[in-house]
Amino acid sequence: MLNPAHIRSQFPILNREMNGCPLIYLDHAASAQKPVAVIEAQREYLMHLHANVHRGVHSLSQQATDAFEKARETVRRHLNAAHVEEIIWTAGATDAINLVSQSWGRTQIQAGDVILLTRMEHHANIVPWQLLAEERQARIEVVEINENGELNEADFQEKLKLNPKLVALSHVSNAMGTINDVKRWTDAAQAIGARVLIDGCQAVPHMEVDVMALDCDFYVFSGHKTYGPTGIGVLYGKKELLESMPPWRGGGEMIDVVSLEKGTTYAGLPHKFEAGTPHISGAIALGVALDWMSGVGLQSIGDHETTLGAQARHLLAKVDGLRFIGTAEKKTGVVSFIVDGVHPYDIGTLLDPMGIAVRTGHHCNQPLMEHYGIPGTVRASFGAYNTLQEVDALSAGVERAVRMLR
Amino acid sequence: MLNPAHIRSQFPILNREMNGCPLIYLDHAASAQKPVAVIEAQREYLMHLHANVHRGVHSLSQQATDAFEKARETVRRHLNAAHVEEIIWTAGATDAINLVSQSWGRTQIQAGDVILLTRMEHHANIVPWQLLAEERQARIEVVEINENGELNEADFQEKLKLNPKLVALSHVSNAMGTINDVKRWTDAAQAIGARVLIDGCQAVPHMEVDVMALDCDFYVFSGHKTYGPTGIGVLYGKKELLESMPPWRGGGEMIDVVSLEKGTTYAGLPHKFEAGTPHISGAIALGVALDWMSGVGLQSIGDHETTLGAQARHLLAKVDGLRFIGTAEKKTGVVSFIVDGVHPYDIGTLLDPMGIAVRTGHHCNQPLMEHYGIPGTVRASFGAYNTLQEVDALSAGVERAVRMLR
Amino acid sequence: MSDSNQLLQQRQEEIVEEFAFFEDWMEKYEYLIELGKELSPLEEADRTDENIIRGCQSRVWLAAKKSPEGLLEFRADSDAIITRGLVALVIRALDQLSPEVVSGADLWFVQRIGLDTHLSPTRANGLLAMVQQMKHYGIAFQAR
Amino acid sequence: MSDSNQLLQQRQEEIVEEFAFFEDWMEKYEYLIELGKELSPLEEADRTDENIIRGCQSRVWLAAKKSPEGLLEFRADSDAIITRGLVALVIRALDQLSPEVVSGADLWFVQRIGLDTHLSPTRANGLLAMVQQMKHYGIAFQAR
Ligand SMILES: Cc1ncc(COP(=O)(O)O)c(C=O)c1O
Ligand SMILES: Cc1ncc(COP(=O)(O)O)c(C=O)c1O
Repeated sequence: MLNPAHIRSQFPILNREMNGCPLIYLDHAASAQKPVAVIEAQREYLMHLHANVHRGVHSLSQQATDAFEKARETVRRHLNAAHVEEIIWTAGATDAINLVSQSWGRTQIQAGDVILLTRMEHHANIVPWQLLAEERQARIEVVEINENGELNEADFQEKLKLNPKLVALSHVSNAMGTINDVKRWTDAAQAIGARVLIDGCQAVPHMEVDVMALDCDFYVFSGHKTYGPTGIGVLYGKKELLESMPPWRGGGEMIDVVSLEKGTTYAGLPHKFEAGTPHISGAIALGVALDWMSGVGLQSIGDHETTLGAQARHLLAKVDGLRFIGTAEKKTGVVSFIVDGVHPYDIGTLLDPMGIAVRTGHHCNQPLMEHYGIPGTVRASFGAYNTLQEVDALSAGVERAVRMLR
Repeated sequence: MLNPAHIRSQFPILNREMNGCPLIYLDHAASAQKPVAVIEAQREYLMHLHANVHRGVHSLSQQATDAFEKARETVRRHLNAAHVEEIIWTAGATDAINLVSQSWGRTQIQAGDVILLTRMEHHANIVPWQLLAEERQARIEVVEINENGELNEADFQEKLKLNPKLVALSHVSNAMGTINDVKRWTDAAQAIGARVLIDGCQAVPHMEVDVMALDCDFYVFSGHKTYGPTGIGVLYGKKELLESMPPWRGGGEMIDVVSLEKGTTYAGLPHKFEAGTPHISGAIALGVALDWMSGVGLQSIGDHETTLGAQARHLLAKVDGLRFIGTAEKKTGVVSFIVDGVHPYDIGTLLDPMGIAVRTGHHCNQPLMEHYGIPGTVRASFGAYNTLQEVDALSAGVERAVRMLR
Repeated sequence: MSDSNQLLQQRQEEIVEEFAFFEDWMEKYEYLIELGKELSPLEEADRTDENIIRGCQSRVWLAAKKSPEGLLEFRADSDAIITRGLVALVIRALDQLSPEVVSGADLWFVQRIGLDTHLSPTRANGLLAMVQQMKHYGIAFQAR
Repeated sequence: MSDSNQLLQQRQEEIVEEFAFFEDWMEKYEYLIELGKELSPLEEADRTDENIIRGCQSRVWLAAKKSPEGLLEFRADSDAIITRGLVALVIRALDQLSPEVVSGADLWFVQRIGLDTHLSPTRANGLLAMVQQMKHYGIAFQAR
């Protein structure tokens, strides 16, 4: 069991007042706050260890490189990847998905091929495939959802019959918190010869992820959503697959020999996909963030958030006309809702002066909003640092806001 | 005039001992050290201001967005760009050049087109164009250099007759410090209808850059080389040009409307090119870094480094068999050299236990090394925080190393 | 000073005075909600794609025409009620003024009543775009 | 314990003892430079593309064959003298041992004499790759 007071003491931002009230930060799904350990690791690196990595003869560069590569190993361990070179640093999940769509996609996707997405994907897992599909004259197909915001099983099976080359789906929906049974869908998709990319942005912050057990082809996540810094993310890919893919970005670090006359040959994994000076401090601090999570306990974090979510749903259900969007059986703590006759934006605007930070709008999920025929939702999303008192404040705040708005 | 003691006091890493000696960091061209102001700005942001930017109703998100956009304005002012939306955040210079090569390049470069580079380009300004040229069946041509490491004027004029669609050249060579007359070459290239991309990685840290005066089409630089954090860089592009270019990475933030059925429309500048959660803390801290430089004075920084470079060349010239690579009339403080019969790697290895951090090798500039027929150079590069005493130590160290190695 | 400009300044002062009564944010928002409710909705006919100003979250519709006296008449609406309240305030300030004054209007009242963050370019409510659109109308109607 | 293994341990102990004399880094490097100079260069015929191990900065060439007694014989060279010194040390440890012992060799001496950073995967000198290549030869020659 997690000790919220102890955890909160590690998040300096939670001492802030917003508009005269204590800050109640319920926007974890958009971006997590950072524990002191992560902030200090980044600072410490810049204060005492910074140098450009790889190829340096001087000790500082060696030490920076060691710390940077150690962080890669931390990610490997955290995801239980088989090989450390399967961990590619990217600028974030969006960057990682674009890497796959442009390197793997542009060599593997042909005219007429099907790429299978789901109705609940984040724009980051839609637009890169649309750009690819347009270029290659491929086709996007979409697995629909049921009224609870779960993937429609029958539809999934049906769409697999279209023989997609790729299935790209989120591990956890960011707008609704639905936890998809990615292991089962990976198996089913691979059984018909499809590659599987899992968008783990909303999973890694909340649960244990084991890519070897999932056996997926690609797995991506962003550092800033998982207690880490901004500007860093991870692409996991199976070694043979990554090896078979052409480079995407060209530049330093990713080359073997560069010749203007004889052409250029590329470095091995993971460097082939890491052109240019990497986000060294970000990688190191992300390693610290993952270790911090493991220290608290992934299971405890997940359990705690589930408790908060359940309580929030319990309390909010009493608000007249309130409807939850996303009532899947298996879900994370995320609570998304709309209130009859009230615009989500108005609720968010009124919660703000009470110090309560929620996200409102489409959550980069317009196709899902379109499906529900709503302009957006109010979304409260929880991290390890949130408390039941904050959930109470949320529900009181929403009640008050709705009263004012009606 | 710059006060080195005052400046040094702002760089905590310079208090480090390396191998029992005070650290003498002469690897600025690979990556700059960071002043406290930059480190604390990043820390402060993560401690008290972090939230995901754009579209948030809550005040924290608004405040983070304001700080993030203010940093963009700082960059605009620093480069004297006409419009703030001409400033695109990227993961670094390499990322920025790839953005141009893949967005502008893939729509504008046709089979048989010529892309003109120079012999002194960093791999980051070579490999993206090679990848593009291969895909589009275009041709790379190269402006050669004279014995001083300056662009060969006659050859440049000659190569412009090939009617390149693009001229991509560095403002300052990272391996030799040559300052190219980019204004003149931009004019000449544009006169024949070519677009011009300037790689400013080694210019922005050392001098005033005015993109409006240069009138170039694209200008790129990296944050970490200009006293800023890692993982962030900038693409400047002329507004109409950027507007005409298709998006590169797809995802959140860069869209207007996403529909799985009706297709997707894109946001305006600068967001069209900034898919996904940006490196918020990096952008903010980069703004602080540029302001820090302006505070010290760009001219003073440049003058100081030129003095250091001149003194280093003066002292090192006495080492028997030492040959400078890059003796251009106009150059920054960078000093690159080889010593007859001695491998650069050995010199670097022996300087390290003396606490002296230099870079050895090809400096991501293999075509240049090939040109000179050398495996690499020893490169000492200076920042605002270096001193004449450090230059003395360098020259004594090199003498000692060479004596040991012969 | 033109009549229109005088009116614009006067109206802004009135609004500032009204808001001076409010002790906290919630009272301000209550008042905005009230204003939003009072604003007569735009007829369906005016809720066209042409008249829409898309913020990322709330949408605003804006219709403009010139009165026989040569003044600009604005009608506007939004799907979010607080945005509607803000829309009502802006209309109250700018309605029935000369195109010249509208096109160059400095809406200083917004900052004075502490609502400037709602008009910042990073807000997702379409309000800033609405004001800009009103000024564009000001320019366009001068030209005719 | 096999003769070869005994030899390997013995040689490593010798090296460690030698290095115990050195007071600082510069002395260590002086000795490595000396070793590097003493190592007889590889003949041109062996400086083939096949035998090259490309570090990013210094290059290493490595040739191996099996002696009539079934032991592995190594010859190696580098274009950087300190790398050559390190190469010489590794050869001194591993030359003329059985393929089995080479393939499984634990070169603990490197750390004991404080040179392990030179064998780290992030070093640009090709040394780690050379050791790996030697072990591969060990495996390959067992198989025959
Ligand atoms: C001239 C030049 N161009 C491009 C780059 C690439 O910059 P980055 O590695 O930060 O992307 C560098 C630095 O390594 C450089 O010196
Ligand atoms: C499910 C999901 N996928 C992808 C993303 C994109 O991540 P980022 O913006 O960090 O690249 C997000 C977060 O916004 C997300 O929640």
